[in-house]
Amino acid sequence: MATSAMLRKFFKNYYFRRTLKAVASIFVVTTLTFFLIRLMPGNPLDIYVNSQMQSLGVSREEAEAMASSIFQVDLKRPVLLQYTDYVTGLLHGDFGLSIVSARTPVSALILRFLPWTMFVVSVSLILSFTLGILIGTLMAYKRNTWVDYVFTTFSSIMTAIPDFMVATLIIVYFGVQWKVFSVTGVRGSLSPGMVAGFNAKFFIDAFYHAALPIITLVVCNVGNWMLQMRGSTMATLGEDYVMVAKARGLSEARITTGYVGRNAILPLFTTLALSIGGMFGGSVLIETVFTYNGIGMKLASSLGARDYPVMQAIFIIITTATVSANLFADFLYGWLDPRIRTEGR
Amino acid sequence: MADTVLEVRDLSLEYRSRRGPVKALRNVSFDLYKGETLALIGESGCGKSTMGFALIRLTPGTAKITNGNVTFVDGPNRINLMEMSENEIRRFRWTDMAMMLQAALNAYNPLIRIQDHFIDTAKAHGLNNKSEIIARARRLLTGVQLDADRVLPAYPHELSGGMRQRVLLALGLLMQPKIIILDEPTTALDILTQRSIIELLRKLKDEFNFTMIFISHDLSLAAELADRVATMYAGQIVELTDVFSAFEKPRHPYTFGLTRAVPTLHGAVEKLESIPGSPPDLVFMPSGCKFHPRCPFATDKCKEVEPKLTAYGGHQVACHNWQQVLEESQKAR
Amino acid sequence: MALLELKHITKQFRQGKKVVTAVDDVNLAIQDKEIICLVGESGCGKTTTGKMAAGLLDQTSGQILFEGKDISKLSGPEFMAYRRSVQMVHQDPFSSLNPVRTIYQTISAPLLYHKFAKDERDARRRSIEILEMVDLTPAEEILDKFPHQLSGGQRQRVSVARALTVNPKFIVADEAVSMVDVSIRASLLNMLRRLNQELGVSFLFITHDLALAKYFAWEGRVGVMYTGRMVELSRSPSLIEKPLHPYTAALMSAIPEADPRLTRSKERIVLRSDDIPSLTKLPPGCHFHPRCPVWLEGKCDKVQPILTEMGPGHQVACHVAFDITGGGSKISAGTR
Amino acid sequence: MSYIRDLGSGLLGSLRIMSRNKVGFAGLIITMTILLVSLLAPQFIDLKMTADIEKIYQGPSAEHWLGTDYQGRDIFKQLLLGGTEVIYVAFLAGLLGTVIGVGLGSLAAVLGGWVDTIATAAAELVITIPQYPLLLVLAGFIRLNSPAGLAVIIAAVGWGGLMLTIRSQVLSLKERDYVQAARALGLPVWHLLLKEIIPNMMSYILTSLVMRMTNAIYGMVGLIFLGVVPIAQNNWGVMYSLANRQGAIFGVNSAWYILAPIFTIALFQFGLINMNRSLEELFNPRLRRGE
Repeated sequence: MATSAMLRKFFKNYYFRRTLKAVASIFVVTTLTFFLIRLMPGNPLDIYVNSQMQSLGVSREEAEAMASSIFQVDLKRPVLLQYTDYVTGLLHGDFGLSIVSARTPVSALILRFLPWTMFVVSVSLILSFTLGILIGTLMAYKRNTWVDYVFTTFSSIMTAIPDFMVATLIIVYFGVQWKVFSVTGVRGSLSPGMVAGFNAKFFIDAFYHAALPIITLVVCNVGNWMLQMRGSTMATLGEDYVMVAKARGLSEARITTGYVGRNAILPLFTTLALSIGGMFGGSVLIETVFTYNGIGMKLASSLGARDYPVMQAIFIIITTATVSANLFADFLYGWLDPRIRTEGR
Repeated sequence: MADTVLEVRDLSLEYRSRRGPVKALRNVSFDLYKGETLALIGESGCGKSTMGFALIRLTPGTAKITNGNVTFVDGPNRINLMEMSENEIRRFRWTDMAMMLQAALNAYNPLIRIQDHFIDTAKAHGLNNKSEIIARARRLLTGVQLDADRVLPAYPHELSGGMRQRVLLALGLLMQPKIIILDEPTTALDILTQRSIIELLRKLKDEFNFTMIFISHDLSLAAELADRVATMYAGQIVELTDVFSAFEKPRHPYTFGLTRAVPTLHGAVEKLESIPGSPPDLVFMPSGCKFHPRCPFATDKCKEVEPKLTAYGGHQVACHNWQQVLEESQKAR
Repeated sequence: MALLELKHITKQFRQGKKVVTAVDDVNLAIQDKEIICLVGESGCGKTTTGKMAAGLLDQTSGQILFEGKDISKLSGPEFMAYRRSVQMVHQDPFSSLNPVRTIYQTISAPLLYHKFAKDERDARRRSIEILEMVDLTPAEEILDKFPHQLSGGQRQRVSVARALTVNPKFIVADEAVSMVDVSIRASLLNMLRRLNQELGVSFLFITHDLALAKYFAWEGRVGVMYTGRMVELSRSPSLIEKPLHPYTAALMSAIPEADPRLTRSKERIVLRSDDIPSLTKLPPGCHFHPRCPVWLEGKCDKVQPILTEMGPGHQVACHVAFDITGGGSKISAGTR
Repeated sequence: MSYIRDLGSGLLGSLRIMSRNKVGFAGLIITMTILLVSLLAPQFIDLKMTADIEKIYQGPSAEHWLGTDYQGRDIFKQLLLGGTEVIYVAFLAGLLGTVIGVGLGSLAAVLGGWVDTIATAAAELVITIPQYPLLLVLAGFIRLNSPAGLAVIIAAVGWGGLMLTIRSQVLSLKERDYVQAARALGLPVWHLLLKEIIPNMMSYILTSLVMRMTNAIYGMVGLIFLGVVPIAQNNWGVMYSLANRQGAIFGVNSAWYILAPIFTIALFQFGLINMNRSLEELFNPRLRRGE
């Protein structure tokens, strides 16, 4: 009896339901990609089979056999079973084989490229969020002064230029025209001959190569955070409890951090999660511009080469990362806001 | 006459606006007596809430105090609030004079517990012993008829409106201020809750001996609680007198008009009268007496010369034709 | 036959997983040209009742009869006629008018749609007439303004004017003057009373202020609601002078009055508890018994009292009032 | 005649209102200029620009204002001609996305029930999937061959957020007193939606339209850059992409070839974003000053 009550409580729990929703959306996305690849007219599988038949002059049977091994589907099995095979494969981290780098498992490719992008995206996110909050607060406190105007102008210009074009501009001006850095030197994610290891030399080199994508992402995203924080802080400053806190004689520092700051940041967490997806998206183009060896550039190149298994896997991975980040941000939000935390108490 | 605890002289305040300065307070002068309850009444936009803020030099948004002095009299000490440094005034607030805002419902930081509000306040005024603060908070919460064990660890959203109002009173008494300013203390509350807050205010006042200013648009609250009533109109006090004279022998046509606009429950059914027109635009005000466009007693003089608040005995009024108003008000009774 | 009759009206809302009964078995018949005031504190169900009467909210159970016919069984055109006959004026002057539409657009839309005006020119002429009916002058100028350019009192007048466009027989006024400045409240009330006298419009006037109810509905009736139930319903003078329900008496004794001598000499009824019961956790029997100073143990906490006629046109739902024949000597607070 | 005069004075009045916000009006002028030039340019400028090997990568001169590209063709002329398609895709994608978002959002809020449940679940799914990667993968799976197709795909991946916001706004607006009053007056549902509810969301819808247009430009240029969209015609995105591929970044004179489309796109987006402020003035009477 007690166990069933506890179970019921657990299933009604906000966090549990939220997690369930996240898992469900990952599931739907993977399912959709499967059917997109397998069943749509003119789908990648058929295209691959046809191209093999034409270029290699093999029979349909043989071409389909090749496709089977690459796409990890047994074309002779009914579609539904193919689907369950596919899902089982995914659960075991089996994404099939790359078409271009023949016989290389896609999972190996992902393991090789993903960490670099994760590194860039997470550092940029933390940097731009923190900077944006600090500057946004400053703007709200100094509203309608030159500080405010300078940063507002900056962010409205930055929103007008797509991030990968900012990347191009950085290369053109800082790399080529003013020669601040060596354009060829920063390419890739590590210098040639650098061995990964837990030492300062490695970390410095990694940072050196990641610096440009990070700078670009930060410069392009910080404006958005600034404006959001500015708006949110201004709204909070108008709240009664801030006025009451002043009347209570609290120090300016305590009010700014504990009363205004904390309340103003909260709504930003809801957009924080969504921006992670945007950053992954941006990294595809930015990594290509900088030829930084991350998963974004891998996605771009597999797109160009129509390497479907790789595209599909990277997409699923990026989606999973984004959904998890979303989930994390939601939990963080719930943990920070007692109005949600104590719900149902 | 009783001792003065607060002297307000020529207090003026302006809000910046695109259309020009909004003159929310214009040369307001009055004395607050020790232990009394003064009610500030008037319609929205007459400057009564602004006055509450200005008295503790807390200017919201684009407001700026342009003129005047507020002097706090503490025994032999006279302290001019306008000459205090930021840090001094910060410490003055809540220890000597506590101003409680209209929206008790929204007076708390939603992210921290009620006990943290007590601790924050006490720490800001130099009390650092946490257990002592909590013990004091407990006593005060019990004093406002709340269960301290339940309230202290609660988050603001977990309390009802009436409870929040009570907690605010307890919080207000934390530093035992000499003066308490209450802005619309019962406005959003239900009648029975309002009643218990009124009774509570009476009880606390007996117990703690503070002086009270309360701001309300509700005349009946003034009739119930106040010793003296100050009527405000267009950023000025236009009448200031004891509560019985204010209701029974009003000398300003605006006060007179207000008393005739409100029905009573017990008593005869009389036809209510409105005051025609609406309050003036505080950016472009009429000439002369600011009330003259709405005043049935207005003469040519009223259009030209603004009357000053003048004392006739203990009754202060700013009206050229106060005798006629008084006569008319006696006739209407 | 009553103009509008609410029969055993109940409204339940879902609040998360709980079901909340906002209005519990309310009966009310509004006669032609009648003024009824509904009084009560927040959460007592008076606004919900008003919305159901205005046809803006469906009842969970019970019947609403308009001129004797069940409105759920009306044909299309009949329903439209009912819809037009019953209008509502809301409380908040700042949200009762569409901020992006001019007063003319607001007033003319129903005139043109229901063919009360044949063209724009006619609609304009008619709009001016209606605005003048609610004492909004100069009407010509007001027509082309946006709501934000008007004062709170003016906006409430426009709301009334908008209701008048379709020649209603009945207006639900939900706290229609409570957010308007005191000094102009009286003229609004007087205007509404004039509409009642001159156009014969019935009013269901919802307010938390008993003094206002007394003033507005002296010739009509007052109903007092508590936690979704009607606890007392009577002709106004009888209810104001001799309240029979302890809750009504408590309300009347609690209200501060705009007369210092009167308000300070009032006898106060002290309730046993200040806690307003939550609608999700209502006490058994009479909902008021945990606070009631004169409750009868074993009866009030067990049996739910039914609204019963105690005097001419005076109904009350209270065991104690029923026991003390002749009513409220024990419970009504003295006026002086 | 009088109708034309009314229309004229209405336009003038609108212009006057819009010119109150200076930055916004500047944005409006920038956008309109780029729009006009892009529309008219094909009428006056020869589409066939032959390569001239003698003039590869020249800097700006009187003859070639912004220099020449890797085939010696005039860059400025390419800019003038290259706007139509970008603007077309941006506008179509923006409009489609907005129509889907507003339409589905209002429908879900008004109808409720299973329509609401399904539409909301779909929108929530769409916003959790990272937009740009989805766009890339879709563009990779589905062979695109027309700008309109591109616009449709761009619109299809990015309506979720708008739908959810519109839904919650409509849900809240329809409980507003004035909508309730209009309902009581027996005004029909289309009146409630089109006259009472949607006008109150106009400034939000406009902002979202502009956002959607800039996103579409981003998406389109990015896809061209990655070589996923086989669009042969000359446009700003193709210029940027070609310039990258030809290594125009690395020269001092050749940089003009890559900078020109970047700054044009930036200018257009800057114009769009700021124009929005002026349009808001037009749709929100409370913002109008001096009243």
